[in-house]
Amino acid sequence: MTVIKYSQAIRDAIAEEMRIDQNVFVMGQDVETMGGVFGCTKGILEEFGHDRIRNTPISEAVIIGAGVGGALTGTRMLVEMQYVDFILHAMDQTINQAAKVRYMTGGKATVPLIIRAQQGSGRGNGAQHSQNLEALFCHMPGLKVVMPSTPYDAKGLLKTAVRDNNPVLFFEHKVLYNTKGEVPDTDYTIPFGKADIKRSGKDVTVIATSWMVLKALEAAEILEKQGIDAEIIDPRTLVPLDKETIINSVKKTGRAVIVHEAHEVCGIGAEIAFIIMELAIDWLDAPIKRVTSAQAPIPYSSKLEKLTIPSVDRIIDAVKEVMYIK
Amino acid sequence: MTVIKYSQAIRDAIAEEMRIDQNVFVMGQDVETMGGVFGCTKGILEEFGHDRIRNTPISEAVIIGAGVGGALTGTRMLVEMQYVDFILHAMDQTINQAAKVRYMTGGKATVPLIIRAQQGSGRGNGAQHSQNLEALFCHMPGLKVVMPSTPYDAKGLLKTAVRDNNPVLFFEHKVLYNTKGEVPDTDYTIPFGKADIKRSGKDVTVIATSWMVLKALEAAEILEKQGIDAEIIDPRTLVPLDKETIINSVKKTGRAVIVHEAHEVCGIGAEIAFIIMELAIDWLDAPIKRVTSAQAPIPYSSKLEKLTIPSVDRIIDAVKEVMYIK
Amino acid sequence: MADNNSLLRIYEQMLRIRLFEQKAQELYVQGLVTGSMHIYTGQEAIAATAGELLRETDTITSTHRGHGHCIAKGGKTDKMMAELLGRKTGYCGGKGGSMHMADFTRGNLGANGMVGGGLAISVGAGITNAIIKKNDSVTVCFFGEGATNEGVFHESLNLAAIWKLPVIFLCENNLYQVFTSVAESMPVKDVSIRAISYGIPGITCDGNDVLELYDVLDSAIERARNGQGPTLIEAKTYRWEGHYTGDGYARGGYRSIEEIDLWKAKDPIARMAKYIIESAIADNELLEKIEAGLKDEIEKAVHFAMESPWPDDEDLYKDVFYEKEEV
Amino acid sequence: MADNNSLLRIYEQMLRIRLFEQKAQELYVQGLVTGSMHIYTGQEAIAATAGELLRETDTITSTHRGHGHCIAKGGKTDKMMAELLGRKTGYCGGKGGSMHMADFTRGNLGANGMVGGGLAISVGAGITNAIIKKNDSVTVCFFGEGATNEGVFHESLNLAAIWKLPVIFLCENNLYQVFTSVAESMPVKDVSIRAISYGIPGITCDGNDVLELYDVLDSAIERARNGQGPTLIEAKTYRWEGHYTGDGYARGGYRSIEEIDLWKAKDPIARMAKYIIESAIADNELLEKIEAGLKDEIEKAVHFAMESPWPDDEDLYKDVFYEKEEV
Ligand SMILES: Cc1ncc(C[n+]2csc(CCOP(=O)(O)OP(=O)(O)O)c2C)c(N)n1
Ligand SMILES: Cc1ncc(C[n+]2csc(CCOP(=O)(O)OP(=O)(O)O)c2C)c(N)n1
Ligand SMILES: [Mg+2]
Ligand SMILES: [Mg+2]
Repeated sequence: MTVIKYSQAIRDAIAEEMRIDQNVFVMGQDVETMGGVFGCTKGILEEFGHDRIRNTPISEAVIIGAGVGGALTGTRMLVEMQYVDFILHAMDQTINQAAKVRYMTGGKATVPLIIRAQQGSGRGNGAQHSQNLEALFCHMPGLKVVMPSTPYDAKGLLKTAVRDNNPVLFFEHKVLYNTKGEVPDTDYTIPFGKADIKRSGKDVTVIATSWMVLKALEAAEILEKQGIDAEIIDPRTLVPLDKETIINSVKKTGRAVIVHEAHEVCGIGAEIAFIIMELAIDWLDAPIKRVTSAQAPIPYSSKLEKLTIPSVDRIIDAVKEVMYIK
Repeated sequence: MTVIKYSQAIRDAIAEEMRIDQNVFVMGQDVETMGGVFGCTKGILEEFGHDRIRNTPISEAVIIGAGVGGALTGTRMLVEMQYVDFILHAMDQTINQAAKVRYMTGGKATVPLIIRAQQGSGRGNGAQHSQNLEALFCHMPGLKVVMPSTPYDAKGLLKTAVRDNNPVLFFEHKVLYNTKGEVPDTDYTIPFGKADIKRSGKDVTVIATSWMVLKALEAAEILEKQGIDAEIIDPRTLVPLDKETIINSVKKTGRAVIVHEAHEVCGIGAEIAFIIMELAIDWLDAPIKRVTSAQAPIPYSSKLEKLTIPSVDRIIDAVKEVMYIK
Repeated sequence: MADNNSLLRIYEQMLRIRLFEQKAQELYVQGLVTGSMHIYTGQEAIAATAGELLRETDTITSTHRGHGHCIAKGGKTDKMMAELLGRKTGYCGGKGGSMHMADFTRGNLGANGMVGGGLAISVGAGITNAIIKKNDSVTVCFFGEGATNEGVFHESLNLAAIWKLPVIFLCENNLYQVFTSVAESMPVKDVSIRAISYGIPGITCDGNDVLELYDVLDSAIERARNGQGPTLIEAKTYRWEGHYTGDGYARGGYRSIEEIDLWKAKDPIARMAKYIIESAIADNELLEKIEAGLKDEIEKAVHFAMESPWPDDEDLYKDVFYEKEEV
Repeated sequence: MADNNSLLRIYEQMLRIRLFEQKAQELYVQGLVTGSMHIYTGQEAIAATAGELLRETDTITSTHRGHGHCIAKGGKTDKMMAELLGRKTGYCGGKGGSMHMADFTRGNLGANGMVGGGLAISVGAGITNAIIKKNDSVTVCFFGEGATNEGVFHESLNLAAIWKLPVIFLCENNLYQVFTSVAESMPVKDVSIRAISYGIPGITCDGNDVLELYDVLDSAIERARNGQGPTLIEAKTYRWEGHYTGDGYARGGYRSIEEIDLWKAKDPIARMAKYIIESAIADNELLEKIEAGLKDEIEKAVHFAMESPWPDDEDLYKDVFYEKEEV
């Protein structure tokens, strides 16, 4: 085990998979030069050369569209959207093409396409550079959706993503790039569809994604001091979703809070709540709560941005509400 | 009152609003010629001329993007996406620009942009021409979302949309264009955020959208013969959503089924279920059910397409389930 | 220069496409085909000539008007018919239909319901061939002139040009996009001029003339195989039928009957037949034999399709994902 | 030809922009500005000259590197500073920040965080002016050369050309897009050549030379006002600073120090000052007075911003929708 940054975990996963499989090709805006804007491709050009990693023009549609074409013809296309917000230029390629081509061809097409994108608020980037768009992709069948919260998860899940034969959306959080954590020194992968219980507890189940996992863990520490024992579940992949781990936890605690940074309406919180209601309603001791960003674009002003992002305090409040503690 | 087709109701709304307001401008692919592919702009060119309605090239991004620019400068931009599936080419313009510009400018910008789009399955058009994408737009703040199920609603809501000062997504269903219904002969509008109880009943609340309203009504007729009295609620606009009418109905019936044609995961069904759970859990006598298309792209083969679209039978089954009737 | 065998094969493919399309229209009118179907009749020379020049290992990307492309790349008419009828034996198991006809065994990466949908995909195929596999395979990307107004046209040609990818961008300019004319949608006369933006060759040619098409395509394909990068070819042509089957405005509505007649007089198949006879490449008898054989094939294809089973109920849920994970 | 008063005003605006940017950088380094901020230094001639030629009723669309555009269109530096600091008194009430600076009172339809985000918007403004209001207002659409690789560039110029809309597409080619050079991202030397695809004039000019810019912009604006349609102008220039404030690779990383020095020698402001003095349009004293006045203005702007209140908590939920429905 070595302690490394989340951004380095991503970099290492890319390098290791590129060593294993000559068919992995990386492209995106500025990925080749200076290790990319977030340092996630540092050293890749030097080790693998210009035929394995390339800068592209600012052309999101062809980045993802050529990703589909490369994948269809046997290349493992590992493409980068600098900010997930830019993928909105390439939704035809992502949703009409990548997600559907296997189905539309009756299983004849195989699409090993990985789209890495940085997302989230927390750095004062304003409405067009702070979005969390995972719900859009969860809604559309044919795409896997991954949201790692730790360096360990980031590396293991990215390696799985590169070996998967399906289009995978791999969402990295801008605030997490500089967080550190232990990562094994030897090859490992983390299966999709396996949630991680980041903290076990018996009183309440908190399901959180990406950066929100860290906030939920912080909240749990404080709650512990107040005698409340929260279980924190990180689904890690939203498609496929590990319903079992969530349901088992809720059956144990009888209470659930879902925390995500994306907007509330039609978000993953509503979906998980529905699943809990369907499969564990008889175990529920209180209505499920969700803690999300406001149903408004992300404001620039740091004061307002802080208000919209789910805070430790808001998580604590929600937990207390479902426990009927004032 | 006159009985007219849904497509004609749309056409009449456009013509009437263009007569009232010289600043309404229509553009889209093939809208000028032959009344458009679905006949919704028949006669508009003849009456208003080439400076009020124009064919565009096949360029979805600039259709919606210029829609934003025209709206920002005082034109009421009424743009058409032939099939909603094509809007995936213009998600930057729709979500990053149209939806956010008012907020990002602190309320300085005003965006009277109406995007009409035909959506839905039922005609064997396959995966790229049969989608229902409303959940994507409901998730992103800043967009109003309208889904009329009858000629009356279509006309009244479209007239409201054209007078609204916000970006409005107006989704017409391909299967509904030829359906007929009564429409007033004089000017009328239908406010956004006001659900319509298409059938009142006391045993179970069925919330359905667009084409599914017709299916739900069919189901209700059959259920009535079996002694089950279903209330059918058509929200008509999903943003804003009339929670009150839904909650009042559920408090009365104690049971809810949500029917939509869009995919299940993170769909509007999950959202409405969450709202019911939040506001009326104590009135619920059974877990809420949803009836949706399969979490798979829409298949071409008519046999499979029929299987995926929520059917009258599946609605009946769901109603019976929430009523614990075998 | 095309040799005689090539010309005969091209002739046969053109005719196969024409007869297939006629039959497909019949089936549509009978209600056996659903959705939108876009007929290729009138444009056959383009697909057939490209198909003749491509190897089996080369790839194509196709369009909503894609039956001709599929046949030209070696697609089987029986599996195509079955697909149109939504049967399990179709190329896509009935899940794709007319607009998603694909044949990966022959390098047809698929038709596309989205105008311009194949453009970026062809660039990706170019990456695989030129950068990853480093072979000399090429990709022909078919699209209509309408697709050249999509942003992705611009992005695709730009990237292919910078990376000198082996892609032949083959624009079939049939003068209309649904009901809209080229004049309304494009401020330039020739699509090929747009090549200048990418520093690549741009050529306009007669899309109804096999001999001209053959030479233009041949050299573009050679260029691509030799690592010299993409070419934009514009083949001027005309669709005889409506935009989609059922389009009631194509004759005398948005297109004049004179215009249609003018173009019908330029029928690429009749023209090729005449050339074949006049150049003594074959006699009438042989051409009739070819036609008879094709008619028989198409009838059998329909029979095959009609007798084929529907997809199973469970197929609805299959193929959303590749299932065996390789972790 | 620009008259002396124009040149002096342009000079003053260039200097105002430069001083604003210097101060903005200081505030960023102090942690008072968040997110990404893109500094315009080195490119001032372009915005300032365009601003001089536009009427108050004309509009512009701007970019992520938009402070200069906002000032040039008459934007107030105090409201801009307040916006950078996220305060309620800023142009967008603190909700927009650097990348969304807009001033509807002066026709600035807004900066944009999306590369190419203003392109289609400018086309829409053109529709309003030429088709709906039928006035002679024009729109200047600013964008970087990187934006010309976006699909929406193509779609926007195409539509503006077909409809002869009064839009001046003004590309500031500063040779880089973040860390990527023009040579890597574009297969042609000059952006202006891309005008050919739309049948409109395309002109490359020195973006650091006010006199040349003035003439080129003047005639393009006249053309647009007269209903002759859009022009694509490419102004070659250079950004002195990193792509964003904090970019540690801009000097000696992806750009050589020699290259930077070469371009600094072409400083548009020093050049203009020299011309003004040599042509006796003004003396050194006047220029110094202008500079002193501007420094004072910027200090006051900072003071205004720092003293301004933060947005109210409720502002988070406001302005999502226009509230008064007009039904
Ligand atoms: C992205 C997208 N926009 C619009 C359409 C609707 N549509 C289908 S075919 C077509 C016309 C295409 O014209 P062209 O590219 O010239 O091909 P042709 O039909 O003439 O063969 C249009 C607008 C679509 N399928 N996809
Ligand atoms: C759609 C989109 N893609 C990518 C980015 C990330 N990005 C921000 S600025 C920039 C470079 C823009 O280059 P150019 O247009 O030349 O403008 P410059 O920064 O040189 O002024 C990029 C890639 C973005 N903001 N939006
Ligand atoms: Mg065409
Ligand atoms: Mg640049």
